[in-house]
Amino acid sequence: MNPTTIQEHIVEIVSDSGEGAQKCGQTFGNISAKMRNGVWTVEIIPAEIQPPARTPSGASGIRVRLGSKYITNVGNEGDLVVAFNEQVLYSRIANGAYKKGTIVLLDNRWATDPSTKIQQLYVKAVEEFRDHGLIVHELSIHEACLKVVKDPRKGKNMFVLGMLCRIYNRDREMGRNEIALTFAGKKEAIISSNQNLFDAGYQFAIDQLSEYFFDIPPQQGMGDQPMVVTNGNTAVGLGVMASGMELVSMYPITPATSASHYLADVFPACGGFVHQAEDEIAAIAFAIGASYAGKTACTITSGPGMALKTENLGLAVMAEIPLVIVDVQRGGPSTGLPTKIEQGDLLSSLYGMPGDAPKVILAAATIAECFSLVVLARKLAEAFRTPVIVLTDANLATGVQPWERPELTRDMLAPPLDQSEWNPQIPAYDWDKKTGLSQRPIPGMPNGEYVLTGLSHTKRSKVSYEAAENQQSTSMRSRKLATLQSTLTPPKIHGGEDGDLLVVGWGSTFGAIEEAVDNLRERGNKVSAIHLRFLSPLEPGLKDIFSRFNKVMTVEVNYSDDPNAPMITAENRRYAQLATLLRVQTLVDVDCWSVVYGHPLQPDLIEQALQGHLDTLNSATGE
Amino acid sequence: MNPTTIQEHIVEIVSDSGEGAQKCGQTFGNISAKMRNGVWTVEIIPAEIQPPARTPSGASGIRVRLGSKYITNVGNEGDLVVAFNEQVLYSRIANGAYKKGTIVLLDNRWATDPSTKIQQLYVKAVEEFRDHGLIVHELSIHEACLKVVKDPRKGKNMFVLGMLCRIYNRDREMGRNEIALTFAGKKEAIISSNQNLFDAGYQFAIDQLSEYFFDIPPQQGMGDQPMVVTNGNTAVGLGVMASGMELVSMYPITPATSASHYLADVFPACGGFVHQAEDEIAAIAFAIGASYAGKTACTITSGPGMALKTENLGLAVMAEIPLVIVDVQRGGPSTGLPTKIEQGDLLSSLYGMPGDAPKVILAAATIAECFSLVVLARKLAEAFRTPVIVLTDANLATGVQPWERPELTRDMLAPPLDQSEWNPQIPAYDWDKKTGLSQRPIPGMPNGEYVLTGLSHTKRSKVSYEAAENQQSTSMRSRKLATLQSTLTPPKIHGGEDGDLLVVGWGSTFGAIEEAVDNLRERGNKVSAIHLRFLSPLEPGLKDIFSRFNKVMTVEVNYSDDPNAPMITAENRRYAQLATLLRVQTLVDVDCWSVVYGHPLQPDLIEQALQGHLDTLNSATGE
Amino acid sequence: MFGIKADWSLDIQERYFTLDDYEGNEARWCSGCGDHAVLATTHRILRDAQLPPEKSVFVSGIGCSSRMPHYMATYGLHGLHGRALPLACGVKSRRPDLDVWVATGDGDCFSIGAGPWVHAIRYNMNMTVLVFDNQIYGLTKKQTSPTSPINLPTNTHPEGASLDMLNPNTVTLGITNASFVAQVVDWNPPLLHETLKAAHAHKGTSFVRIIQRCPVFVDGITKALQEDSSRLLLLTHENGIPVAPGVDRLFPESREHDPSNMAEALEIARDETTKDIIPVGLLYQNSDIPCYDELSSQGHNTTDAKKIAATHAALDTFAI
Amino acid sequence: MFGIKADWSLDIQERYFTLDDYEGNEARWCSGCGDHAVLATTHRILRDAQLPPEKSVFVSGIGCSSRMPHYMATYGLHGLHGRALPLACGVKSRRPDLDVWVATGDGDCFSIGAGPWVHAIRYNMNMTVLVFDNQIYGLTKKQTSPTSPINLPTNTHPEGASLDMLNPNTVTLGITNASFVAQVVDWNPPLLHETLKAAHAHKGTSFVRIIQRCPVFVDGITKALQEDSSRLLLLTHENGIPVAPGVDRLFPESREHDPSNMAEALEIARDETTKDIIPVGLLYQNSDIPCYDELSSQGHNTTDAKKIAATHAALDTFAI
Ligand SMILES: Cc1ncc(C[n+]2csc(CCOP(=O)(O)OP(=O)(O)O)c2C)c(N)n1
Ligand SMILES: Cc1ncc(C[n+]2csc(CCOP(=O)(O)OP(=O)(O)O)c2C)c(N)n1
Ligand code: SF4
Ligand code: SF4
Ligand SMILES: [Mg+2]
Ligand SMILES: [Mg+2]
Repeated sequence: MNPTTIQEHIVEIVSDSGEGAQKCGQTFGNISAKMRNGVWTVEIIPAEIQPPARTPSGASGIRVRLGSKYITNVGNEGDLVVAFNEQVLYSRIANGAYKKGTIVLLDNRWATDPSTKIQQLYVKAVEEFRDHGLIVHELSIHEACLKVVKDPRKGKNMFVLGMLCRIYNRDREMGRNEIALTFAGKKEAIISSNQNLFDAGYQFAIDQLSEYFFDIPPQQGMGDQPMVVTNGNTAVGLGVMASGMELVSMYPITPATSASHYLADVFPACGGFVHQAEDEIAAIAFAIGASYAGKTACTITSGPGMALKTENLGLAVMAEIPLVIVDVQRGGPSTGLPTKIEQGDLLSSLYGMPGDAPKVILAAATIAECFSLVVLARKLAEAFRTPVIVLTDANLATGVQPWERPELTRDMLAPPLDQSEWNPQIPAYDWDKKTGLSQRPIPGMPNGEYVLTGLSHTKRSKVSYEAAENQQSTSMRSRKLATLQSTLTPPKIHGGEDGDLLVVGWGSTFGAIEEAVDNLRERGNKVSAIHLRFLSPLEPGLKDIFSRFNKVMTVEVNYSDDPNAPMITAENRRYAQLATLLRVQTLVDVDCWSVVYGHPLQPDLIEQALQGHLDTLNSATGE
Repeated sequence: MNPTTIQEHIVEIVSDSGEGAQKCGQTFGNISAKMRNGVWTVEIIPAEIQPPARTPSGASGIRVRLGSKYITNVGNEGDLVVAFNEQVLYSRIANGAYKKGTIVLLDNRWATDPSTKIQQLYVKAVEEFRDHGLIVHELSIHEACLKVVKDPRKGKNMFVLGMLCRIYNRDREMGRNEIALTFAGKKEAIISSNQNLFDAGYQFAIDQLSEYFFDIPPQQGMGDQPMVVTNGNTAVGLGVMASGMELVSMYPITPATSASHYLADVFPACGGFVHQAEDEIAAIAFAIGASYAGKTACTITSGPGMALKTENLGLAVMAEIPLVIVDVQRGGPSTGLPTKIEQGDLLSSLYGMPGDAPKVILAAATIAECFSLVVLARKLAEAFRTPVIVLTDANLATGVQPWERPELTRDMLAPPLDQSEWNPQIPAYDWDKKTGLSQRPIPGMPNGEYVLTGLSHTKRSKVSYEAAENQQSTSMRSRKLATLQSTLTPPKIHGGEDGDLLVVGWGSTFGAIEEAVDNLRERGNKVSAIHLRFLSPLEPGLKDIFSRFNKVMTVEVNYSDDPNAPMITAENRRYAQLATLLRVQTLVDVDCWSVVYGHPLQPDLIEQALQGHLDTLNSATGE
Repeated sequence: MFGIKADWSLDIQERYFTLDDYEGNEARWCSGCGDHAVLATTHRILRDAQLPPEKSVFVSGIGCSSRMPHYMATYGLHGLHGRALPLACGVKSRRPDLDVWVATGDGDCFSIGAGPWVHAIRYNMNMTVLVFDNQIYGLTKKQTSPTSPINLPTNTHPEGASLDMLNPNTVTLGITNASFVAQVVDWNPPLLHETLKAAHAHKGTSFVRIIQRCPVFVDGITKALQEDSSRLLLLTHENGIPVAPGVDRLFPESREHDPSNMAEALEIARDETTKDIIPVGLLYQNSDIPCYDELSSQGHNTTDAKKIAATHAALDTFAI
Repeated sequence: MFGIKADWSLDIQERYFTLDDYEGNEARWCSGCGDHAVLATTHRILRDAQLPPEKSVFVSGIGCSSRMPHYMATYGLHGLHGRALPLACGVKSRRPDLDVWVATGDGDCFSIGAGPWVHAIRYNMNMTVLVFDNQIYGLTKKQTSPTSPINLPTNTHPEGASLDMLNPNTVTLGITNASFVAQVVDWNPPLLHETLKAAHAHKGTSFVRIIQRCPVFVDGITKALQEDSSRLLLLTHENGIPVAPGVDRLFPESREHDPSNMAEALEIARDETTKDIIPVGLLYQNSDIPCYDELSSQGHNTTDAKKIAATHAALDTFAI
């Protein structure tokens, strides 16, 4: 029988923590990527470190979205889920992860559990799932594994991988090889045992699930260019290495830390060092020290850490110290939702420091940009003598995607430490009046001696409280942003050049917004989207673009007042963060739709919201 | 001979530090206030603690502006200055403190100094001053003092006080009494010696300066209501006492510290305590702890301290802890200009915390408001269960003015600590869906036990990462601001209800802006002004008011890009801070004029700037 | 011990509290985590003291151990990473009637919280500070803490922690005004109970470093101690932590140590760094050191009339 | 001492440096301020060592004393209040070739900087730390500092400081990896010179607490010491700070102390708190403690080719 060709599927594997569902999904994702499918995987992580088994709150696992197109986000409801027990599905259902018709492949071992309570729970759950519209298949997965290994708790995941590879018509040999790669370095017996489980799972699916046999053709137009598969935090780590920075100074904080974990492993190979400081303040101060001494450094953190770095960030702005700050945004305010996604740090990055503290702010829209923007950030930091904040978020941090393997070039790297003689005629801040730019002496350069200070200072870095000096130095620091903006080009419009509705986004919502826009366009709506990477300075040409649409709105994962809520008026409505910025700069009545649900925005949620706005727009114009 | 009646004068006394010029000016100000003049005094403080004598950078002294009207600011150039040496005048001249025709009464002792270098410097300076248009009188002040006391370094200031009291026709007895009050507690001999110096000075002016004999009639319509004379920081301290708060938790920082110094002296008398913490982070955390325990506390700081408090401020917002934060703004960014004025912390107060952190922000426009807004802040903090930031600045902090003595009432004070039994049916955050308001249990209340947390939480303060819970709690925290706004009335318009130009201000520029507007109106311009005390939420009705003017602009002491500067375009111009806010909320093209000169805005500087905008406006409309 | 405290029985109805009255949400620490033992002991100490639950406040920072307030049925303040101590000091500052406890971790207290640690010891406010020292960052999943043993592989130091572990006791003892410094392991319930009880009874800041099991990330560290208890040195003294009969048999090594002897306390504390001999018991106690809360709470009962009068007096000095 | 260091003479023209080459802007401290003495001594030490001015970096926080970098003609980093140490550690981290000094005050280091203080001592990076301890906040005009004597009236404690002064030396000595702890007074130039010289020569973090005159705000504190030098205890030892002939006569009290003896160092340091006997000299030195900069600077000279190769290798592991 030939497989049914489908365009994409969303697959989940859900289990208790420690059962290897994540490794199963990652391997499945890698195989699919090698088969040139578009892939996005994201882990499902329980809130506790060791959650109790068989409980909704303990749901641990992975979602893999794969398709014939380039996949940029986690998608809507799942199509097929493999569950190691029934309880963990409850929380996924509560999160809206499934729809009527989602196929559930459930291990039926609990039906015959020695505990009658467990048996009852199992039976009840299966009923409820079916009532919910899920298509539940009770399968003897555990039993089948037992035929291959003694303890299926270790290994069931590879059995499931086999099942999935058959269901999605993956190359069987490639699957076996991927297992060998995954367990590289382990004993031969372990590898072959897992491969046997894989084979058994593959056969199991042929025997018992023949109705599910799909094929997802390779992504069109995707050539042979080399790809890598990573999450966003790893991409940040790779970006740090490729940029030639030598120091990451950090303090652990979720969801940023894994970038530093990764670097701690690999950074020394290119001469880099990860400094775990005693707190975030010391971490950024340490980085500033290194940058001052000529080795532009990077600090990686998240919300509460950003809050603590506020004062030092102001120093770096004032003293024009190049510095790269990666903020992996999480839910706020305060400790908030440490593992969840939010785009809540835009305004605090921009305006967080007392006084006037202009700096460059970039936001990564994709995992590949987690790499490339870090490389860019180091360059901008040095060229514009400024801290550069790179905003990513929990969605990018943990999402995994294949992306084009970057070509590494020498000009990505920091130039060698300049220790040549400085011309003492040139002041330490030899601001170019027009651009605000200047070159700077580095300790070790003879005749370049100057004293960096956070006090108001002259171009020779002498403390000065004179009105004219302060006005000038403040202008020069601001001017640099205008200069940078003058080198940028307007953002590309996704969709028509004019129309009814323009959606403006930034950060990790990129893929979901474009997907929603594409769907609406397919249904004949005149919707377009732009997505900003530069938030400070803003990309140019926005007002002009906005003028070509009846309505402009942002879609963001942060808080805005619902205009229809009690007490909220046009006068007091608090807007989403990018919308706030755009209103200041363009005076266009930029509306917004934003939520703080803590999870990545699903394309269909966006689609609904946009449809709502389109409907109002159409009824207003009498259509 | 009768004195010439004048409407107002600006008088300066300038000396080396330690010569008592400030005490002289303060006493002169007090006498004038008692004679029911409008008065504003501000100290001239050198940057160093012990600056070298006879140097421009060592200029220490005081400016007293007194008049027949209510005086709200430091004014423009001085009318008359008494200088203890010639060198200190250089820095005042450089600061634009004098004009052609300013009367300089200069101690001529340096003309006969043993050092010929000093003699030469003196002669050269007098020449330069005259070239500059100053009317210099070389007077034997030192010599005259020597006839009364052995060491005129101690006491010359009271001699000068006598001179000034005669020149401005102050009540002589009142002057002698004021000296007695100033030296209250000192030995009788000290008091009488100073009074003798005063008398000698008085006579000296009669003998040698009879051409300068002025009278400044009392402020019209000013009845007999009791007044106090203080600077803004003292007013903050008095406000803390009157509000019934019991704890100020602080860390020293200029220019905020003197408020805490004052409180350290007097607070214990009303049962209060000033805690000097180890740093600003511990200071606010300590205050949050006390507030959580039912005793709403206050923390007082300035820019760098605000930066450090960022994370804890986010906690207070998240956990809805009442708290009063007084930010005495100084020049930024970073360490900036520690003793100088700026209105640079509005946006960081509003947007400084990662995530969505709405809170109340008030700004004092006058010294009296430094008192009343602190009292209001405690009430709002408790009623709206939120931190309240009160913004003042270095200008208010050190400016001295008579203000109406407040009536103290019991309802200004915090209610007694509630330790009654809590109804356990009521959750710790029993948010009213419409208003976002809730009442809260206080430790010690039986059955009220709950755990405050900075994590996302349900109304029972249980940690929750659920989408709906986070959306709700975030909305409720935002809703409170809308609720507060609904209780406010639109700002009063100073000037006509419509016209060509509306100036919007906030904070200590109040008096200077209105003075400039009044001058322009007198010359027939259709200019009006509004001044905001509530910055978050914004006062209502702004859009409506703005619509009645051809142009709206803010005048602020913070940075904005000059629209005519190189590289600056309409698209990238960075606006002054209030202008930024108003643009977001009203979409009116609010322009701004702002500078970071570090000193209080002089009315004539504002007038010039406004005139410039009026000219453009008129030429644009073809007038 | 089981009676109602006299001053309480005056104002409120007589109440008798059981363990239930102190138990909050179900504890969500890993199984085998030492935090469970400390929690259970704390419940018992409050029950034994019959403290009304509304009068105790548990303050914490951020970390696994800082979840403790959620597991108490008292008031709680689950604050910010590193800020448990200043928050707790603030709670106590104007509310001397409240019974204040602090739960903090080795990262929370010794790394990001090092400044507050030094100064809270100086303030010596009346509170009980429990440092859950698992020698690792638990909540954020296995990063090096200041007390991680050198060479311990962690996620931030895959090749092993690079610094010798910080000795918290030598630092604490070096801080002027340190008034109660004890150390205990979580896995000996009677000794843990007696230690926390003594800490709670002490007037001033009682600093207790609890060597705590984290089987998930650093199982080996405490297992080695459990297996070779000769590395532990039990401190005995009539003024020390009472050692119940039988408990001493679990500690092959012991030493008589007078907790008023600072020089000896320092020497014993230092041996942990230089000789890997880990003291268990009361290192130092001095009950005569003034408590800052006695100062900070002065006037907390001032009447409105007096407040207004004092403010008037203050205004008078500026009257014209 | 006056020669050009061999490694420098290889790369650059032979230069001879005079005091001028190290003197920056005119110092703007008050007259009689002890900071002047420290500055002059530092100029001399650099001159004597003939260090090229461009190779030294003076890092400071905020305070009167933290203005020091402006008065040097070397590179300088006048940072933020309390952050001198992490800034300095960062400077050193990847530039082991730079000669790093830190100027900090008692407020800057022991109050807001207490966390960094504890951890910088632990890192033991190769730098010279001068704590200008005038026992008061100078720059902000007379607020209590952690080392202010109890009962000292200040602007924040008009009735007198309320806490016993913090003893910086007992804390520093209690921090694992402390490698050089000395104390000196600013008004004895030869001893100050020898102390700073020894500190500068030490490999690791040299912590020098300088008891410093602030005649403007707390004239009495140091005047009392100058008048009654019997409260000072001069520490002598062949491995200690060399005491020039004549200097010892200014110190009526002295004690032989081996700086390798930690227990004795602790005892001597504690006597400052308990007996008001203020030690002057080298309390402790251990040159065998590893320096973190040796670790943090590893690979600082890695070639571009190697960096690219390593990044490629990293990418390879994710290649599909
Ligand atoms: C300002 C800030 N920085 C970092 C974090 C992340 N964080 C949470 S807990 C923790 C360390 C936990 O270690 P420890 O204090 O030893 O407690 P444990 O979990 O081991 O009990 C860190 C780094 C945070 N929440 N806030
Ligand atoms: C974050 C921050 N808080 C407070 C201040 C204000 N401040 C400047 S210096 C100083 C204390 C100075 O005392 P110390 O460190 O002892 O130095 P000294 O002036 O006595 O040399 C303070 C509180 C500041 N600049 N930054
Ligand atoms: S990770 Fe460790 S410290 Fe945290 S709960 Fe689990 S066992 Fe306890
Ligand atoms: S105030 Fe004191 S410490 Fe500061 S410069 Fe003057 S004397 Fe020195
Ligand atoms: Mg820990
Ligand atoms: Mg000091």
